[in-house]
Formats: sequence, structure tokens, C-alpha cells
Amino acid sequence: MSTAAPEKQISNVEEATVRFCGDSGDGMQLAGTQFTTTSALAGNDVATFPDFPAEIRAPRGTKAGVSGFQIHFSSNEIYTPGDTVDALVAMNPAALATNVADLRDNGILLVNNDAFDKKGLEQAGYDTNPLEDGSLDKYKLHSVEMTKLVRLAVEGLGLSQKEADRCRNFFAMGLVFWLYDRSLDPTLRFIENKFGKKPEVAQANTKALKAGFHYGETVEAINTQYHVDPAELPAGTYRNIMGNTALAWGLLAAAQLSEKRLFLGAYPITPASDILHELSKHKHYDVLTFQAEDEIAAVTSTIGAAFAGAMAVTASSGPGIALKGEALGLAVITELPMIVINVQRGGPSTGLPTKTEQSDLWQAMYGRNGECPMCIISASGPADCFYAAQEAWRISSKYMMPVFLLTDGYIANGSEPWRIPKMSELPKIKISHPEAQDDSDENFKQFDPYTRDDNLARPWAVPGTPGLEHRLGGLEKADGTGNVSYDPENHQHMTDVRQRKVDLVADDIPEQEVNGEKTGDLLVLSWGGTYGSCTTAVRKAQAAGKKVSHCHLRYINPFPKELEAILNGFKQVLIPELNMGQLRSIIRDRFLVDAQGLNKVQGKPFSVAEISAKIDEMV
Amino acid sequence: MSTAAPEKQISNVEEATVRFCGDSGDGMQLAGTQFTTTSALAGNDVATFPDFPAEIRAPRGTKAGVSGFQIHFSSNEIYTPGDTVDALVAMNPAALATNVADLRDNGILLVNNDAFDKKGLEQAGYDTNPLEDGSLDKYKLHSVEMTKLVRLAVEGLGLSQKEADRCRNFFAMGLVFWLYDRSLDPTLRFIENKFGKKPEVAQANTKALKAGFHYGETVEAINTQYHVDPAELPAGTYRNIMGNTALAWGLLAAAQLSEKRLFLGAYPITPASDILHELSKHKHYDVLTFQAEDEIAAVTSTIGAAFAGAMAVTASSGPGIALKGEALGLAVITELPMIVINVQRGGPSTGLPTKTEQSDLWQAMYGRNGECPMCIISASGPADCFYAAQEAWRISSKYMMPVFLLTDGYIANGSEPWRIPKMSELPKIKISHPEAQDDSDENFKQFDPYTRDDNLARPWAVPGTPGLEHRLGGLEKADGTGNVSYDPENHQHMTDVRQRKVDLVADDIPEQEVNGEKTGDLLVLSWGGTYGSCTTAVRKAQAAGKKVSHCHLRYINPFPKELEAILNGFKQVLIPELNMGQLRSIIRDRFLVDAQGLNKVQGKPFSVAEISAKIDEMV
Amino acid sequence: MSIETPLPVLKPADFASDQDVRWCPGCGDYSILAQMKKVLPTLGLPREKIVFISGIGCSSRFPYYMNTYGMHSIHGRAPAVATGLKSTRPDLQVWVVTGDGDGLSIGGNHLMHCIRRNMDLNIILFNNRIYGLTKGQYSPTSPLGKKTKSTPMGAIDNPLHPLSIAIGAEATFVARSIDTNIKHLSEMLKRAAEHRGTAFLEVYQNCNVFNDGAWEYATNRQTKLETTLELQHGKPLIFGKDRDKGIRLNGLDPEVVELGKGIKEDDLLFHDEKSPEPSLAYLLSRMRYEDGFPEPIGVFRSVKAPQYDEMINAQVEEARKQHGKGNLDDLFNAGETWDVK
Amino acid sequence: MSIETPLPVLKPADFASDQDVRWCPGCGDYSILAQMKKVLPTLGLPREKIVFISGIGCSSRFPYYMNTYGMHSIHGRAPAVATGLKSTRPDLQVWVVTGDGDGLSIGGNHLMHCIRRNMDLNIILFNNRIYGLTKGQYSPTSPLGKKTKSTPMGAIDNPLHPLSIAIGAEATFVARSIDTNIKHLSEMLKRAAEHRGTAFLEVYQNCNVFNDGAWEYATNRQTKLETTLELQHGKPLIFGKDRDKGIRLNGLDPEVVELGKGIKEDDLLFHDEKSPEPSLAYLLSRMRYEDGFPEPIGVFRSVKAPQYDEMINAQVEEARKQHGKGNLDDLFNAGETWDVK
Ligand SMILES: Cc1ncc(C[n+]2csc(CCOP(=O)(O)OP(=O)(O)O)c2C)c(N)n1
Ligand SMILES: Cc1ncc(C[n+]2csc(CCOP(=O)(O)OP(=O)(O)O)c2C)c(N)n1
Ligand code: SF4
Ligand code: SF4
Ligand SMILES: [Mg+2]
Ligand SMILES: [Mg+2]
Repeated sequence: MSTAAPEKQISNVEEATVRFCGDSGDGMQLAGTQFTTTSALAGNDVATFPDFPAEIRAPRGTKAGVSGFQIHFSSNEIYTPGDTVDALVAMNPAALATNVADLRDNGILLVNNDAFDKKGLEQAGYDTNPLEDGSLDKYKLHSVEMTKLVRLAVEGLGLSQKEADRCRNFFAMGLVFWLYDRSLDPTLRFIENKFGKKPEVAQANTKALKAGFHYGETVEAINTQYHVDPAELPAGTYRNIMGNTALAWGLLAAAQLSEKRLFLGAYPITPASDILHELSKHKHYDVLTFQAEDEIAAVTSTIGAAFAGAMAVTASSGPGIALKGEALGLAVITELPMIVINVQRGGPSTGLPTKTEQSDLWQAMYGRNGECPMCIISASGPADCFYAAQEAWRISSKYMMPVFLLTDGYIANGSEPWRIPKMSELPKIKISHPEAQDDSDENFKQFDPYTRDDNLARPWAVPGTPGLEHRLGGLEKADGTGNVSYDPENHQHMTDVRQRKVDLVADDIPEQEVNGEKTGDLLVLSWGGTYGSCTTAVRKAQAAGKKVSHCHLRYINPFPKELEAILNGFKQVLIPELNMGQLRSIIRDRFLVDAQGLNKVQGKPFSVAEISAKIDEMV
Repeated sequence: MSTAAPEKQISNVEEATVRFCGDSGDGMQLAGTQFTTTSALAGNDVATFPDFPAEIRAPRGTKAGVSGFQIHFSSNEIYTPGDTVDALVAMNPAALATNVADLRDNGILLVNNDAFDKKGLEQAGYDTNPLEDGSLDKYKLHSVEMTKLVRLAVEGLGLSQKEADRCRNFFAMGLVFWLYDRSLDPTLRFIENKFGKKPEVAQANTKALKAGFHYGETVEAINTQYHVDPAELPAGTYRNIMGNTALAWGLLAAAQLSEKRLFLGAYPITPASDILHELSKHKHYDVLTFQAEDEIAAVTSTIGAAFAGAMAVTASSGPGIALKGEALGLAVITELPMIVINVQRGGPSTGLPTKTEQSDLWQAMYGRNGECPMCIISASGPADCFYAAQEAWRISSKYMMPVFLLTDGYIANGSEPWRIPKMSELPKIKISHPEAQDDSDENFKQFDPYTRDDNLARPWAVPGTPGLEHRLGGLEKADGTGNVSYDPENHQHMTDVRQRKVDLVADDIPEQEVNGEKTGDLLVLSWGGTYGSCTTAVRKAQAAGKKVSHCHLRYINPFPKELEAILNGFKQVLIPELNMGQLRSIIRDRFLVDAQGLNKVQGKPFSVAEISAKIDEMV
Repeated sequence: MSIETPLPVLKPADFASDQDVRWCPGCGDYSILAQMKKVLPTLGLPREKIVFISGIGCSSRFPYYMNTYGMHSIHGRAPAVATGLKSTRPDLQVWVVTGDGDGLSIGGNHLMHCIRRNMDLNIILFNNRIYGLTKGQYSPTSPLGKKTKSTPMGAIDNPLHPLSIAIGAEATFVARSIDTNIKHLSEMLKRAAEHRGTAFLEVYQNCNVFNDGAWEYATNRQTKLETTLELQHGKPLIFGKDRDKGIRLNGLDPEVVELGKGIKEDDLLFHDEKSPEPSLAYLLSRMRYEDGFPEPIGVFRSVKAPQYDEMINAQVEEARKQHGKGNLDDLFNAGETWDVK
Repeated sequence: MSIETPLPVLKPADFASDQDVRWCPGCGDYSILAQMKKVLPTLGLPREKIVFISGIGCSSRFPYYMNTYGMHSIHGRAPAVATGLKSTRPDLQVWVVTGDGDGLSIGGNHLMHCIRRNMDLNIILFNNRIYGLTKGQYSPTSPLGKKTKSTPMGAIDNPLHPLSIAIGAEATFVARSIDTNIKHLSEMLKRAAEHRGTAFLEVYQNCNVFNDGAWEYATNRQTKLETTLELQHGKPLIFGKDRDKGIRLNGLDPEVVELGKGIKEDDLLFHDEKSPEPSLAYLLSRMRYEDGFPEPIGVFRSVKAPQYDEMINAQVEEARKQHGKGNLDDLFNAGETWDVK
């Protein structure tokens, strides 16, 4: 291209946050993903936050139909998708209206002004056109005729106008790529792979992408490019990974590391369904995925598969987990190993199904009839899901008991760079089954399914094994023989044993880390998906000289042994949670510590600023 | 009768505890019930504890098939069925083997020695005959040839031997009636009512009953009768009542007091089924009982009936309640009034279905997805169920929210005297529904189902009312309009409102009573069916001069406002529960009080002695 | 204030709520909604007497769009919610809107029990052979081999056929229609509304986003007259563009025959929606496109039988006849009592 | 230690566990247990290859009494537990024992889905038309008007007919037998065991405590030959003490006719358990004593169809053919990656 491009500056910045938003038909998720991959390939640390409407396709142009994707990328380690946005792309008025509040003052605002017609403005609730009424003066507004420019760019390819308009997201990408000095190559490769079979579509997207890029080069109004250097990350090969994918892969890895078939019994539910989708693609790893008729069949088939000797997993979200409560009691009393995944979403009831929340902790801890303790672990971010899955299986198979694994919508759909491990480096998960015996042998001994090893685990005798025939069930069992028992002392004993099995895990997990000093004025205690914002906020506070430390829990039941001492080392304890204080109540009960809560249920993760503000208020 | 009866003494005692036990085919529940009625009619205060096997009919003569019924009767107020037994009737060796340990030293032991044959002894696991080997020397053993005596007594009535043997329980009753100086009249009336249509059976039972009585008069070995004077109870008309019956009647009363149809959606489950059975007998009180296909249909049909404007109730036990968790979320978010009854039994899973336990408190409190608070109240004994049911409906309908009502197997099947209230004395439950409007009227205003009154209750607009058409649902609702809302602030607001509605109840309940001084060394804090044993144990401790008080909670969520101050008035707090510390954990969390637990899960209520021992250990 | 409601003259628009309809543009659900709004005013019922209960799914958003009473309940449970409602208030007209996942997967049991109880409900099953709301997993009506998000190698579950299941539970009213066949659809909605007892109506509905064209064979102008057959009570089973084909029984097996060539209308199977035995309806429900049959649309079966909602209330009346309205004081004082002074 | 198991010669007693059987004396369950113990040794399978899965109910205590693998699971869920087990271990023979409440009330949906998937399970439904374990409430198979603890004025739910439901879900094997007809019962158990895919066997079982005599008409020596009809493949439907009555089709409706008097065997309906269309089986399942028909016992339907348990494993094999056993390192490294040094 040889248009005489005006000279432009490049400004080096440490980090930046970009958000694409538009109608859900506008391809914003794709734009976001491409920008993420490109930034990751450029060596930045990245964190993302996709946000889409509950409806499949809300009416075009409405606020309810707005879809967004935010990318935070940096030359340093980062832990969150960013609180405020440096550059916002808004494809229509509704997107502008619902997103502009997050753009920082003086931030870059790129809008498709072709969409700001009467109808569009009305649907967004604007009385006057914000592009013209001065209300956006505090931003660097670039109002671009994207629709027109794209139509021009693809002219001659024989596309209908509707098809042409579908390329607009590539124009927007191109422009943002230019703005942040990014290479087009990954996206060109992507277009090639994805649309190779429809050359006219591939060409159109390519043209739109480049048109956007050249628009940036050319137009004088935009005179600065920004550059974010590669981050210094631990050496290795990286990829970008979403939480649900990492979780599914972690399960695949755990199955292979324990030499087990993997059985997933699941019923679709947002935001857990992708675990089912992902695993169903990998059957050649000896994976069986069973889409059950409901969540009860999902969990009970999982119990059946566990009895059969498989690595058995069930995955759902809040309402589905509620339905599994009764059956989890059976899993607990039969002492069979299995993983129960809850990708939490906004409740109660159907609640806010596409939004994130951490409000199912109580349900995991207490939501079954009788004394029915379960081990609970949680993942702290997308990539961590890979390891959390393996840890869940290690514990479950070692102690012969079901284990809850909690993630949430934010983790599940968010993505971050993941240093790809080698399978050979991952610790094996050793599982043994009692051996067959010959009942005609004079040493034959009736098999007792409730004898116990040092971990109080009972033997995992698998149907099909000669001489180990036995019956399990939901009535109280006599320890040892496993026969039905109404004996009062035995019931007390078995109740105690089931609790002790969970408690024993505390001796078998890594020492609880504290980020910062072991004593101080304030401990921020967190779990699950709030890891990133808490980490960042605490680092800021530490940088400001405050005696604040951070302790992030992977293990919630049992708690790490060190936790009590850690809590006692601080004058105050703050527990930020995306619920109304669920971990807090458990901590208060267990340790009689007057922990304070920072709580919010608004379908959104914490911003760093929210946590920082609370820290500043407290110390 | 003119046999020369030897002279016998009558000894006045303050109270006594009798247990009938035998094979489940031996009619021990009937014997117990008759003895209870007779003692109640004699003016004693009584408390009972039936205990029967999980099997419908376990093999005859086995320990698994033993059925028992214990009656505690007294000339003072009593609160428990008694720790140890003064007189034990054992109809066979298995019954003796499983029950004799509860007989106090020097207690009276009446056995049917005809049942102590080789097979019977073997089934009970006796190597030698305990009636002969001296092992029962510490009791006053009366070994009676009951089978033979009964056969003789009914001779000539044309009964088969099997039929004759079925009268043995009446013989045993007769003997015990004599022993405790009781009138035969109520039982004779009972026989007349029950067997009137089969005169030979009526006659045979009458003969057996009298034979037993005369045996006592005649036989020299038994030389003392015991007499328990009437108790001084508040004036009124009394009857004996079982917990489940009282609960059902309380629901009937509440429906009438609020002028509502009563709808029960239920699925049979031990020990809750009797509520369904009882209510289904009283359809003429405008009662609809729906035996649903499962617990989920039971609770969701209840939600439908609540929407329809009925007094809607669902009742189940632990595993069934587990299945209702998801739907209860819908009840919470739609803010519809209904009562959810859990007659708790031993868990986890199927657990010990016929045994009592208090281990579903956590499930009631926390067992749903999302932030999903529910008001929880509990009944303290059989008769109290009557009032607890009305209180649950008062709260539920006033605040427009579902209310949990917890009882347990011990309360449900136990019985006690109940001072029968007059319906006209019971407080009315005022319910109002918004009025119809005419949509052609110029003042017509679109009905907003989530506007709120002073109690934060939304209007209960009932389908069929013109002009109030509206839609409810499980997605988050905008306050006011009730439209689906994904708005972050609204979700937070509604979450807070749902919690506040529960909290408001604390302003609307009687002041929490303390039994004893308001300060002291130890507070015993209890809830539900442990009321009786805690009351008795604390009174004993107080009588012994200890600074111990007792606080029994009816309201668990919210707690009474006074509770914090009460807890703070004592140096120590003890919470006895038939679980591993469920109320305790809530108390610790809420008040940061280092409450201690006395916990047991053995399918049995606490004995007074167990609680006394713990009190003595602590102060 | 109790308002007299003279039967109002209502228009379809009166049944539209103030909520934006949020289905994907082009979704078959729109058509069903439109027909429902057209049919309701013809039933002579005021709006307040009508209630829509649904579960969860795209289809289950339906109640929000109707200016009647309604509840968007939880996944699969609409028939049970409706059961409690209708039992308590038999004067209301209660509709259940459900999807193939909602009604046949998680909710299959409630549906079956509701049908066997013959609860007076109008159940409309929007069958798009896919999970729409959760973005495209296969459903119990998806065909064998169907590739979806959760079955990348193809579904291996033999599909359920909603009408066969309903007839297995001895439904008293069973019908089928198609979203695009609006005249037929509105007729079926009306027939369903008029039936007393459970009316079960399956509607072939296109999900143009996740399962576009699932019913193409039955909706395509070119083929639909060959691939569907409109049932008419008392009439022989004839179909085809030229109405030259029919269904004849060979023993118990239906077969497609061409009229003329020695075969007369009288040789064909005659439809009898009122047959006391459901065997004919069952047999019709088994006629499937993939087996070379035209798929029947219309009313398969419509018979009268006792309704649960009536009987549960009749028992109250009966009990009152026997015992009067009852007096709780009497109940409490019945049996053995004693006085303490 | 891996033990070679030469096919052992097993006796019924080898299948008895060491647990006391705790049903009420006289319960029909004993007979079914006894026949099961007789049949299993004839199947040529070692004990360890056999698993019994049950729900909750008197009948569901069954696994405790069998010296095989087993699980007494939770109410209604046995088919789902068995599905996970059988999918993972298709080499095992899996039996499901359930009751009319367990299998048709709370568990109806799992049963239906299990049947439509044609999971290779042998499902034995002990139908005593009552809830035994919970002491006598009516069940989904209790007749209308039945007075029980929960229906003192009589049941108002139209009963479900297990076989009609199973056929509605297009079951590949459907049979019925009676607890007291031990020869027939053991034959049916054997047929069920031999069937590949879901074998659904309903057994009329007497609960002598809470519903004594529910099947009296079908078990009474005096009447049973008139009230039941033993189905035999390829044979006409004949019954009666003197085998002088038969079933003839009148259109699609069965009717009872007397042989002789101008009616020959050839005029009767002939049984065809292998008919690809389930309509005959459905029609037979509708023949009910209360409607004046003898109730068929025997195999209603037995056809071959693909099984879910086989197909789910076949997809693993197929995927392996396409992709090999797979290498997770490759999976993790596929797509866009970058190196940090
Ligand atoms: C208990 C529970 N499980 C799962 C879901 C997720 N879910 C919502 S709708 C749906 C299926 C929708 O399919 P269908 O009923 O066919 O309706 P459609 O969207 O196709 O109209 C599922 C699985 C849920 N909301 N609740
Ligand atoms: C979730 C749950 N709900 C209810 C029960 C109580 N329950 C146990 S068995 C049973 C019904 C038994 O009837 P059926 O299946 O016919 O077996 P039967 O005892 O007659 O053999 C019920 C309602 C339970 N155990 N679990
Ligand atoms: S996803 Fe399918 S069914 Fe759902 S609204 Fe869109 S087109 Fe309709
Ligand atoms: S209650 Fe009935 S079904 Fe249960 S064991 Fe006794 S006789 Fe058998
Ligand atoms: Mg669908
Ligand atoms: Mg039964």
C-alpha cells in the first residue's frame, strides 16, 4: 500500500486494557479472542473477561443484546482483566451506553458511527446523539464510519450487504491491532483456517481487517500508537487457555496419570456445559461422556461408574448441583471416589445464569441431609483449573470419597496464558484395587468392603473381580463388613469416620502460602476466582507500605492446618467474596475470628479498586 | 371373681417408666398406646417413645424384629419418656436381649417364658437360658407362662392357636395394669370399639386382659403394686397426642384461622408420611392432599398451589428435602408463602430411616444454590407441633416467603398429653389479597407484583383476579415491576431484601425465654426434640444449686433478638444436639461464642443422664 | 371491591405483555406465540382466568410475553407446578409450555404422571429437537447420529417420540402441529383448549440458530404434502400433493399405498380420534418420515375421561356430604379425653 | 494376582449371600428371589460378572440377598446408577430390581430413558400395586378407587401400566410374569437375561401385608386360566381352562371369542414377539382384566436394536481409529502457542 501515511508516534506503555463491545451478532467474542491470542503471542501476560447476554439472540440493537469482551495485557504479571478500560470499541449506541462508564478519563473510544441512527439511538435510550452532544468530551473519541468503510473494502467480492456487514468486527480488530502495534499474522492465519473453504468470506474478512489497520495508519486524527513489551514469564511454551477447557484437560490428564477410563455424567447447564463439550471431543483418550436425562441421572450414573472402577466425574452449576444433593449422600456413605464440579453462577433459583457468583459454597459444604461431610477444593483461575482437577482426583481416589471442585462463570469463561506442562512431569496418581481371590481356596476369606487402610480408605473392589463380591448401599453400614447396621454405636462411629476422612486431607496438602509477611495489620483471605483482584490489591497496598498480606485458599474443607495460626497473626481479617459471606461464616465458626466481609452479588467480579478501597478503609 | 387373692401392698411412687417389648408381630405398639391412654386418663403426665424396626416384618424372633414402646408417667410434669426403665415386659428372648440393659437395677422384669425355647434363645444369641442361669439376678424377675395362660383363658371361644396367641399382648397389658394400679375400663372400651364387629376376638382379648390382671392379683411372687397419683396440670380438657397428628391438626387449624384451602403436596417417606395420612382423612375441612410422583413434584405442586392462593404445605424427611432444594430457590425468589416440613431422621443418605436425628438443620439453613435464605422454626415436642404449624403459617403468609418447620422422628412418633384449645381462642391469621381492578378504568395501573409493604412483603395477587395479571419466575426480578432484570445493582438489592425479610421476623416473635437466671456459669442452649431432656437435666442441676440455665430455641433463622445478650450472660454455653454440632456452628459464626457441643448420632434421643453428666463435667 | 367481568371482547394484542420478545429473529416460537394470541380471544375467557406455566428453555420464556397470569418456573417442573395450581383452582384455564428438553428430558416423569392423571391442562411441547437456550446440545428428540456440541461423533440415544410416550401413558388428548402451518396450528391450539383433561400438543418448531431445518421435510412447500398427513376424524388417511396416496393396514402394520390402481378410499385406514382404545393413536404416532411414512398432524386422540382436578375437589364435596364442613373443636375432642380441674 | 476362572458349576445356594432375608413371611418377593437363584447358575456366568442394582423399597432389598456385586442405591435411581456402571463395564451383566413406586413413580423418567437408550440391563419391576416399605400408600399401579393410607376415600389417579409405558418408549424386550407361577417366572428371567438391550420384565407380586390379593384373579387356581393368557411366539392367542377361548382382532380392537362355533384358531390373533413394529405389543399391553380380557403373560416383544452401552464404547474405538490413542502433550500444544525463554 502506498498511500502516504502521516507520521505517527509510538508510546511505550506497561499495560493496557481493551474492550470490544457491540450487538451479540457483531462478533465481539471473536474479536476479543483474536486480540487475546495475538497479545499472548506477542509475549504479553493477558487476562480476559467475556460478558454476554442471557438470551441466545436478544433483539438486535437493544441493551439486553450487548456482548462484550475485555482483554488486559501487560509486560508484567497480571491477575485480572483490568478494572477500567483504556480503549473501548463500541459497535452501536446500546454498546456505548452500557459500557462507556468503564472507560477511563481520556481513554480511547472507537465507535461505529454508522450505527448511530435514530432507531439505534432510541433503542439505547439516547435522546440526543452522544457523538455530537459533547457528552463524550472526556474521552478521545474517534467516530468511524465502519459500516461504510467495510462495504467499500469488500466491494467486488459479490457479497450481499448483510454478508459485507458481518465483516465489521474484522475492521474494528484491524484498527485496534494498529493502535496497539500488533501483528495481523495470527488473525490472517485464523481466517485462513476458519474460512478456507469459503474463499470469498476469507477474502472479505482479510480486506476488512487490513482496511481497519490501514485506517489507523492513515487517518490523522489518531496519531499515537501504543506498544506493550513482552512480559517476563517463567520460561516455557505457552498457550492461552479458558477455565473450562483447562478443567476438562486436567481431568483428561488425571485419568491418564491414574490409568483410568474417564466417565463424565452431565446434563447441560450454563456455564458448565463446555466441560461436557470439550470432553466429548476427546473420546480417543478413553473418555465416556454421558449426557443424562437430568442432573440426578448425571450424578447417579457417575456413582455407578465409580462403583465400576472408572474415574467418575459429574459437572454442573448451582441449580443442577441442588438436584444432586440426595445422591451425593449416597456417594458419601458408599465411600466411592468421584469428582463433583460446580461452575458457580448467580443465584438463587435460575437467578442470573450467565453471570458469575461464588454463592454455592454453603451448598457444597452443607447441602445434604444428615451428617454428610465432603472435601471441597477450589480453582483460583482459568489455568489453575488444570491442576485443581488433578488434585481433586488425587484426594478422591486416595481417601475413597467424593470431592467437590468449585469454579465459577468468571473462571470458566475467562482465559489466561498457561505454561504448558509435559505429561511426564506431572505426578502420577497411584490407585490400587484389591486383588481377586479364589473362593474354592482354603484361605478364601469373605470380602469385607469396609475395612480401612491408614487413610481410612476402604478398598475399591471393582465388580468383575472374582471373590470380592459385595453389596453397597445408602443404609448405614457396619464398619468392616459393610452389612446394613442399625447399631447405635456403629452409626456414631461411621459418622465420625466419614468426618475424619475429610479431616485427614489436611495432613496431605501443601503448606498454606501467605503472600507477604506472616503477621501484620490485615490479612486478606480469599478463595476461588477472586484470586486475581485480591492479589493485585494486596500488592498495591504492600507497595504503599501497608502491613497487609494475602492468603488464598485452595482447600476449603478441610482447611489447611496452618490457617488458624495465620489468622491469628493479623489484627484484622478481610474476606472478599462474590456472595454475602459464605466462607466468612465458616471461618468465624471454625476459628472464632471476627473476620470482616467484602461482599457483592452483582454478577461481576471484584475490581481491584473495590478491594483496595476496602483495604484502605481498614488499615 | 372370687379366687382368694393374697394380700398385696400398694406403694406410692412419684413416677414410673414402663417398656413393652417383643416381636414386631406381638402388638407392643398397641400395648404401649393403651397403657399411655390409661395413664393419661388417670391424670398422670405422660411421655412416650415408640421404637420399631426398619423392616416391615423382620423375621419372627430375631433381634432385628424387636419392637418396643416406652411410657413415662408421673404425678409431676415430665418432659421425656424416661432414661431407665422401672418395669420391662419382654415377650421373647430377642426382646429381652436387646432391651434389658435399660432396666434399672432391681427393676421389675416380666417375661413370657414360653417363648424361651431353644430356637428363640438361639435367635437372640443366648447360649444358656438367661431365665435360669442367674444372669438376671439383679432384677425382680417374673417369669410367666403367658402363652399357656392365654391359651387357657380363651379356651372354648373357638379360636385357632395362632389367633389365641395374638391375644398375648392383652395378657401382658392386664398384668402391667394391675402392677400400676390402673383401671381396665379404657382398654375394655377400646376393645369394644375396635373389635365390636368380631365378637369372638373382642371376647378373647377381654379374657386375656383380665387373665393378666388377675394373674397379678393372684400370684404370690408379685407382692407389691405401685401407684402414681394424678399430676397437677393446668386446668382443661386433655387428650394424648402424637407429634405428626398434632402437626397435621395445627395445619388444619391454621388453614381455618386464615380462611384458606389447605393444599398438601407430599410423597411418602418415613417418618413424615403420617402427616399425609392424617390430612387425607379430613378433606371436609377443605383439604386437598396430593400424593405426588416424587418430592420434586410435591414441592413444585406446592408452589403452584401457593401461587393459586392456597395455604400450601409440603412435608418430607431428609432425603426428600434434599430433592426439594432447587425448587425452594424458586419459592424464595418468587416470594410465595408456603410451609416446608422436615421430619428429620438418621442420615446421611437413606441412613437410619426409622431413627431420630437432628442432622438436617444445615440443609434447611444452607442447602440451596445461591444466596437463598429461609426462615426456620422448630417444634419442641409432640403437642407443640400444633402451635408450631400455625406460627409457621403466620410468618410465611405475613412476609410472603417459604418457612421451614423442623421436627424429628422422636417428636413425630412420640406422644404426650395435650390441653385441647378452643378454636375460638386461637389467634386468627389475617391474610389479604390485593383487589381486582378494571383495566378499562382510567385509573387502571399496571400491576406491579414486587411492590412491598412495611414487612417487605409483596402483594399476594391471586390468578383469577381481574387486572392483576402478572408473571413470576426463577430469573432475578426487578424490585417493583417484577420484570426479569440482569441489572447488577438490582440483583444486590434483591439479595439484600430477601435476607432482610427473614431478619425482620426477629422483631415479630415472642421474647426468648430463659429457664433460670439470666446470667450464670452455664447456659444450655437447645432446639427441637431435645427440649425435654435438656429441661429435665437443667432443673436437676439447678436443684443441685448449680448456676445453670436453659434456653430453648423455637426460631433458628432468624434468631431471637435477645439471644446475643443471653449468650453473653453466661461463662459457658453448651449445645446438646442429635447431630455433630449444626446449631453450634451457626451460633459460633453468628456470635463468636465458644459454645461447646454435646453431640450424638445414635438414632436415639438424649437421656437426661447424658446431659446431666455433661453439665456436671462443665460446672 | 369485586368487579363483575362481563365477557370482554378481546383482541390478540390484549394478550401481549409489555415485555420485549427476546427470541432469535426467525425462531419458530414467534409463530406459536402469534397463534396463541389469536386463539385465546376466541375462547370467551377473561384474561385473568388464564395462566401460563413453563419450565426453562427458549420456549419456556413464553409466559413473559402473555398478558395473563404466568410462571416461568424451573427446568422440567411446569406440569407439577400446574398440577398444584389447577387442583386448587379448577376454575382457571392452565397452559403448560415446555420444550423437548424441558418436557421430555428432565421433566419426562412429571409429564407422564400429569397425563395419566388426566389433569385438565393444555400442554404445548415446542419440539425443536435441540436444546436451544443452552446453545445447542442434542435433546431426547434429536435423531440418532445427530452431531451437536455434546455429540461431536453423533448421538447414540434412540430418540423418544413425544406422542408415543403420551399414548403409552394413555393420554386422553394427543395432537401434533407445525409452527409454520399457522392455520392448522391455531386450530390445534383451540382444540387443545377445548379438551377437558390433559391436552398434549406437540408442535414442530424450528430453531433456526442451532438446528435449522430439522423439520424442513415437513415445512418445505415442495415436500410437505408428501411428508405429512392431516388427520381428520372419520376420514380415511389420504395424503400427497394430488391426494393420491393413502395409508392402509396390513394386519397391524400401516403401509403407504397409491389410490386408484385397484385401491379405493374404503380400503384405507379411517381415522377415529374417539376410539376408546388408544391402539390406533399409538400406531399413528409410530408413522415416521425416516421410515417412509408421512407424519400425521392433527388430533390423534380425543376422548373423555375423569380428571384429577375435578376428582380431588369432588372428594372434598363428598367428604362434606358425609361429615359436613367439620368442626375442629369436635375433632380435637374426639376419642379419649380427660379433664383437669 | 489374576485368577483364571474356568466357568464354574454353580448352584442356586452359591448365589445366596450371608444376610438374613427380611421380607415379611409370605411375601411374593421370596419366590422371585428363589427363581433368580435358580436361573443365574444356568447362564454360564461367574458370580463376579453379575451386578444387582436397586432403588429403595421392599423389593429393592434384593441385592443384599445375592452373593454377587450389588448396590442398594436411592429411591428411583437404579436405572441411572446401572447406566453408569454398564457404560463403563459393558462386560458385566447388570440387573436392575425395582418396585412399582420406585420404578414408576419417583423413577419413571430414568426407566423411560434407560429403555429408549436400550441400555443392556435386565430390569425386573416387582409390581405389588402398593408402597410396601413405607407401609401401604397407593402406588402408580394401584387401581382407581383404591383405598389406602394416603387415599382413605379412594385413589383418583388413573393407574400407569408399566408395559404400555415401556412400549411407549419403544422397549426392545417387554415381558410379564407372576410371582407364584414359578416355572413361567424362571423362564422369563432367563429370557430377560439373554436379551441384549433393555429387558423389561414386570412381575405381579403379592404384598400380603398391605395389599393382599391384589393379583388374586391371576393367581387363584380356579380363575387363573381364565384371567391370564400365556403368550407364545408364532402361536394364536388361546386361553381358558379348556383352551377354548381366544383373542381375535376386530379392526384394531382385540375381542374375546370362543373357539368352535365357527371360529377357528386361524381366525385368532397370532403372537409375534419379533414384529419390528411395537403396535401389537402395545395392543397386548392394553388387555386388562378389568376390561374383561385375560392378561397376557410371557414375552410381548423381543427385537434386536443397537445398545447404548455398546455404542458409547464403539465411539471410543472409532475415535481411536481416527486419532489413535492420543497424546495429551500434543493436545496441549496444538493451536497457537509461544515460547518464553
Ligand atoms: C436444573 C437445570 N438444569 C439445567 C438447566 C439448563 N437448561 C436450561 S434450558 C435447557 C434445555 C432447553 O431445551 P428445551 O427444553 O428443548 O428448550 P428450547 O430452548 O429448545 O426451547 C437446559 C438444559 C437449568 N436451567 N436447570
Ligand atoms: C427420596 C425418597 N423418597 C421417599 C422415600 C420413601 N420410600 C421408600 S420405598 C418407597 C416406595 C416403595 O414402594 P415400591 O417401590 O412399590 O416398593 P415395595 O416396597 O412395594 O417393594 C418410598 C416412598 C425414600 N426412601 N427416598
Ligand atoms: S436458540 Fe433456537 S429456539 Fe432459542 S430463540 Fe433462538 S432460534 Fe429460537
Ligand atoms: S410389606 Fe409387602 S412387599 Fe414388603 S416385605 Fe412385607 S409383604 Fe413383602
Ligand atoms: Mg428444544
Ligand atoms: Mg410396590
